[in-house]
Amino acid sequence: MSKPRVAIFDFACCEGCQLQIVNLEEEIIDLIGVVDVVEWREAMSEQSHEYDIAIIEGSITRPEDEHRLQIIRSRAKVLIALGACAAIGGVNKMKNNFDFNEVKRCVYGKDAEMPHLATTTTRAVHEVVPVDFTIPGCPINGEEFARVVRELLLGKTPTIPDYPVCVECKAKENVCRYEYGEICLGPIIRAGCGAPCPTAGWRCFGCRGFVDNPNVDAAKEVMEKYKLTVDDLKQKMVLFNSK
Amino acid sequence: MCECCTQEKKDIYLPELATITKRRMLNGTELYMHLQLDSGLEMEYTPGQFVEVSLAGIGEAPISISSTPTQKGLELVIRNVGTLTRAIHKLDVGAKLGIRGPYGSTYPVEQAKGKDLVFVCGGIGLVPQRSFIRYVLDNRADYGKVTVLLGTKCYDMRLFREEIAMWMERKDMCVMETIDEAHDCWDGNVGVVTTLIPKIENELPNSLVMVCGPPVMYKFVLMSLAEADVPQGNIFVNLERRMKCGVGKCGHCQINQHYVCQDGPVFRYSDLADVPEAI
Amino acid sequence: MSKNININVHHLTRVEGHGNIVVNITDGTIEKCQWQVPEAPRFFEAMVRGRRYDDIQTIVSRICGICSISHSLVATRAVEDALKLEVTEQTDLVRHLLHYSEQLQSHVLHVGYLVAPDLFGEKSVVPLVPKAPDAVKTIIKAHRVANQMSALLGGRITHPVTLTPGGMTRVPSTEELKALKKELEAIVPDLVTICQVVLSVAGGLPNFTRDTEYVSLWQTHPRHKGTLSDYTFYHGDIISTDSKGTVVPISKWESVANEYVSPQSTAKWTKWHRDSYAAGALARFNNQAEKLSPLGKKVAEMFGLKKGCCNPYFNSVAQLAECAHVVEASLEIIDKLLTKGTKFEKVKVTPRAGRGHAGIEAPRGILFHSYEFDKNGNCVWGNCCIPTNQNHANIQLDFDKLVPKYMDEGEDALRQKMEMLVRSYDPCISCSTHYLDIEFVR
Amino acid sequence: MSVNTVSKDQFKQFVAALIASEPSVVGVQAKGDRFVFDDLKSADALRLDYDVSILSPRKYVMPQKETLLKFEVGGDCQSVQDGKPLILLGVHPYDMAAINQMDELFSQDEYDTHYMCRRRQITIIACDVVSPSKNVFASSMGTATVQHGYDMLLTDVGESIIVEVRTDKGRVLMNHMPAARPASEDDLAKRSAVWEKNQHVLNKHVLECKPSYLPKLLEKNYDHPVWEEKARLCYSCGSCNQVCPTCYCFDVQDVVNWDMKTGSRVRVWDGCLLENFATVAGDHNFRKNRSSRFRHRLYRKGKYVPGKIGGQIACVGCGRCITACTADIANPVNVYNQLMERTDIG
Ligand SMILES: Cc1cc2nc3c(=O)[nH]c(=O)nc-3n(C[C@H](O)[C@H](O)[C@H](O)COP(=O)(O)OP(=O)(O)OC[C@H]3O[C@@H](n4cnc5c(N)ncnc54)[C@H](O)[C@@H]3O)c2cc1C
Ligand code: SF4
Ligand code: SF4
Ligand code: SF4
Repeated sequence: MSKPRVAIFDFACCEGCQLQIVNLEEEIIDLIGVVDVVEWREAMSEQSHEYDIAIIEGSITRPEDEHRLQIIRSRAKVLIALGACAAIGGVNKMKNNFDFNEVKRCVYGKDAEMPHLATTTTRAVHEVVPVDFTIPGCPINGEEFARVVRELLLGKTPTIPDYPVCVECKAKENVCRYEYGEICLGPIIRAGCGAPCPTAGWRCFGCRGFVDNPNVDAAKEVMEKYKLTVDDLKQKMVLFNSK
Repeated sequence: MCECCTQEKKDIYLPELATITKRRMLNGTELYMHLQLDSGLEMEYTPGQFVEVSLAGIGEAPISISSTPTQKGLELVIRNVGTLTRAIHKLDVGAKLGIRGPYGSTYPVEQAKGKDLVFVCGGIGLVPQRSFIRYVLDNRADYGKVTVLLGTKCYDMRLFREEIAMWMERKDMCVMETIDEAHDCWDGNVGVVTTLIPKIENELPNSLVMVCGPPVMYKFVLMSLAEADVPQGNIFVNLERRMKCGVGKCGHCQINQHYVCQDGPVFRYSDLADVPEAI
Repeated sequence: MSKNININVHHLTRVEGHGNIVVNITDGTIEKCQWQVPEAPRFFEAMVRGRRYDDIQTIVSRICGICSISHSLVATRAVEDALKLEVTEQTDLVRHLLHYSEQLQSHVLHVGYLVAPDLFGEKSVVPLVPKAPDAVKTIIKAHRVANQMSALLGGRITHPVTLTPGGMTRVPSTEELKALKKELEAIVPDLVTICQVVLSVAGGLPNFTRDTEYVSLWQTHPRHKGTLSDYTFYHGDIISTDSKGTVVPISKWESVANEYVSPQSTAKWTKWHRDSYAAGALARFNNQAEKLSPLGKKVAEMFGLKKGCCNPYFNSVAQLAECAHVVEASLEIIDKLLTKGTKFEKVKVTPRAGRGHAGIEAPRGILFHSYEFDKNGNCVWGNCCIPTNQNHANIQLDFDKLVPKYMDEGEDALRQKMEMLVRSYDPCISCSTHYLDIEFVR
Repeated sequence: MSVNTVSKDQFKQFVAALIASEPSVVGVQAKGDRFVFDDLKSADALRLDYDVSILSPRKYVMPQKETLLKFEVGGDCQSVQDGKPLILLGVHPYDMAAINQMDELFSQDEYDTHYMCRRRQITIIACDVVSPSKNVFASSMGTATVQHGYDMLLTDVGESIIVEVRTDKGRVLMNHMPAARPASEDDLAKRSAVWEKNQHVLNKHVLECKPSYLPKLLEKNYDHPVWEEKARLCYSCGSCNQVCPTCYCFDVQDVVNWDMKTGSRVRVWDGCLLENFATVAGDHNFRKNRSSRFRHRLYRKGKYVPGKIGGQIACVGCGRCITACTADIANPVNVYNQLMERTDIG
């Protein structure tokens, strides 16, 4: 079996997801033992136009990025959206809640009209080209990434959990944030991360996106039970799950 | 390591190896294969039972036995629907699979002796039924009339065509076939399998009726059978559920109080009629 | 000698984010020599508006995955400044540890994975695996320990989740701190090994200097005077090699990082006393070398790095010295925490209107955040100034001197030196929130 | 069986001796303001006065992730029994009752060597409840005290601890308790008083019927509106499954190592409340509605599992699901009582 050729590309993002690949530490040696990494700008100088698997990090925010993504898609047999930005648009999508001209003025003042600052609606990768697999999270969970890669190489269809974060949070024996009167998005957000945030005493802020069928109505009613407001809930949902 | 258990009891999750001795695609998605256990032994099973088939590293799934215990080896038919089944489809003759079993309940092979039998098969539902049909044909004198109703979604999906053609030739059984969607090469019945039921209306009340097919089929077939006054105790259904162990532990296949892997997959319909989640 | 050189490095590799190098030399005349940044703008300062004070660090952490801990810490502190929140000594110390873990992971990553291949004449760390397996494994091990430290203190490696305005949502137990101490003590010899490996190929660092202004934090917090944390990454005000001892308070950072538009280049630049300044490990070293830990000093000596060094390539050496330093400084803090034991401290925050500022040393240099909140604690304004932006102008000025000096060595050698120069600044361009026009030369 | 008395100090020495000499000791200890079972590092950390642990000791008899087999990809498999000798210290009676049920379930019909090997290597030191938790209702379920399953049972009677030794495994451990003296009449009377009391006080929610009536009650109420009413708020988060000492449904997964040649087949906890628990090929979900999944759990506790284990109700009244359910709908007593309201007891 010849090793599959893998290329990693980044768009608008913080590159934290690529970092999680580096953070596989010793396992990265195993990884390069089973795949041929032919392009990975952040870690190596080689570049290539021939690859079987393209891994896309980041969301699409400019017309030129859309074009570049389409070229990558046309070359890749399998395209993986890596991380929240690629999977659901990530924090970048919060921009879509504002008027773009106003956004630009806010950040760039009088220089806002410079042509390169052109920005369009932030989109997730699947909103631009077809995506074969999605590894969510901000950042991704390295273990999950490693598992998905191995499953792909074996010809399995990698699965990402479709149950809420609470499953993993409970498994870690955390006391639920709601018991402290705090909001947590865990009940409606897709698991797979291992619930690091509630485990560290912080709320789940939804970086992996909603489960397929979130019970948002329940979430609203439950807020009232805990004397929290639906507005509080929406505030938190907007961080990673803006439209 | 705990010796108390491992010495006297075998590991219920440990498959034994079997070799693929024949394989052939029955249509675009269904693969037939013949397996021989590497131990050289023959598996002792009864029509209706299933085995857990696994490909180490990919996964495990329950698969009905399609052969009869009157023949050598095991015959399985596997539909390409997901990870494991896709991987199995790629295997060639000589490749190994893991097998555990047989598990589950059986068709009423003894009870049915001397009785008239009707088999209602929808699509891949023919696969487990074939085990019993062939068993009956191999012990033809023990059973009464045999009627097989076959329904398939479309012409190209039909299974075991040569074998069915041979059945059709036989004088000692009646086979009727229909396909859901008309096709140029097909001059037989068109319509869902329930459309065949009125044609044998007279025989039905005195027959044992075996039903197997996709989840949606049961409701309609059972309604037609009720209209034809078939007692619920004479109907046997073969159900599919998600399964992770095959031995009554994992909880996935449970329908109300029944475990499909232990109490099923073959149920007498009268035992299920009051079980809301069954059909 | 070639008279025509045409370098067009589109999306420089082995740096965080996208940067281009463009050089046009025709008949020996430099027509163009530019450092450009075409990173997609992400508008963080706009996105924080309307968000509650306790969501700010979660959002701005995403400015950069590589320095997410610094961004989270500085944002949390700027929010605390605005809301007038004091934190306990335990919080202060635990946050220091968290911050040190980032310095260590980032520096090891930069020197080990991104710079070392240049020195070994390779295009990435991958070929080094068979070539120098022990060295690579040692680097990986140090990186892993640093990351485990981040995960313990920050809840996860990247984008920490234990920071909240006013305190920490989780503090490590004494058991966990003891285990961490053991790990850190164990990697000290590994760090020395890494230094020796780099030293063996350090001849590959170009001998290039340019008189430069270096800007960094200067410790002004009484708690850390006389400790190893006096070499500051976390607290303090602003100093530069040109400021002759004058310390500018953090709240006035905008008067230091005078952002301006340069007519001859593309990125938005910063300047203080001169046309450009540098931030980063070398800047910190040049301002406070005498405060380094014993092992940190030893590492600097190994490489002949001395205060006043103006060779930008030596930023990587300063990073190595800082690796040794932060391990020793972390051990000092762990001991301090262990003497009292740690306990969870509940925080209570009452929102109020106000504006706050904070500065911190990210691994790649000084970083500023400011926010303003309304009386309900919702953000109405934010401003961030990222170290890489502060270095863009300096990279350009280095180029201006470097290209004439090395253009006779030919295109490949020149390109290599320019790429290495940019890499030595350890830029994480994905950080960049402000930049201007881009132009591609084909 | 022998019953002994030790002072609290002597008991502490006993725990210290266990930690020093036994391969692995797990005990209840504080985690923030709650309690968990975890590796016990010092006798001081043990908290036998705990109310309830966040997860039940099920995580030791049936771990969240457990290797069943090792294999070569596409090839042969070997059994793995990865259980190790372990002392489980501080198991409450209701949790003991749950473990007794699991023992029965995993040994009946098809004998599960993986569960049973692990279980046989575990020595259980149970302890009677000192501080009832805020949601416990073991009194209602008849599990406030327990008569069997443990190797040793501790009862705190104030100034001293009564130690009942039940099995050979327990007897061996008595070597670490040289100071124990046979319990006096007076000690036994005090212990009976604790039992007497616990039969009544572990009852923060009161089931309004005998537990043995539940199967019948459920049989009559499959289409009761309560299922829909409650399940409307269900997140399908399975928290109720995760924390329950009697839930044991599992998933089986193949995990392949980086060499891509070897791997292991593992079983991991699953939960019937999770949306795709009953989904089969073709995306057909046999329990698609939240209400059908919600109902399934309460039927399983009150009817289906009892059918397998001689009528014992598979809810031991620990109250964990009540605390764990964010939507506050999982309380079995609430549901069963609501069914009672509209059903005449025949
Ligand atoms: C008693 C019994 C007999 C069966 N006999 C046959 C047969 O003879 N031929 C045949 O082709 N199929 C048969 N099946 C169905 C077969 O088991 C599933 O199609 C198979 O598990 C799919 O495995 P996969 O890994 O290829 O699919 P996956 O990639 O695992 O999944 C594809 C889909 O199947 C669902 N699924 C996962 N595991 C199971 C499971 N254990 N059972 C059912 N669905 C599942 C998933 O939710 C998903 O929707 C039988 C099932 C049962 C219960
Ligand atoms: S803390 Fe959040 S993730 Fe954890 S159980 Fe509660 S709601 Fe779910
Ligand atoms: S159903 Fe709830 S109360 Fe009953 S045993 Fe399970 S977790 Fe405890
Ligand atoms: S814990 Fe509550 S919300 Fe979650 S699945 Fe159980 S019943 Fe539903």
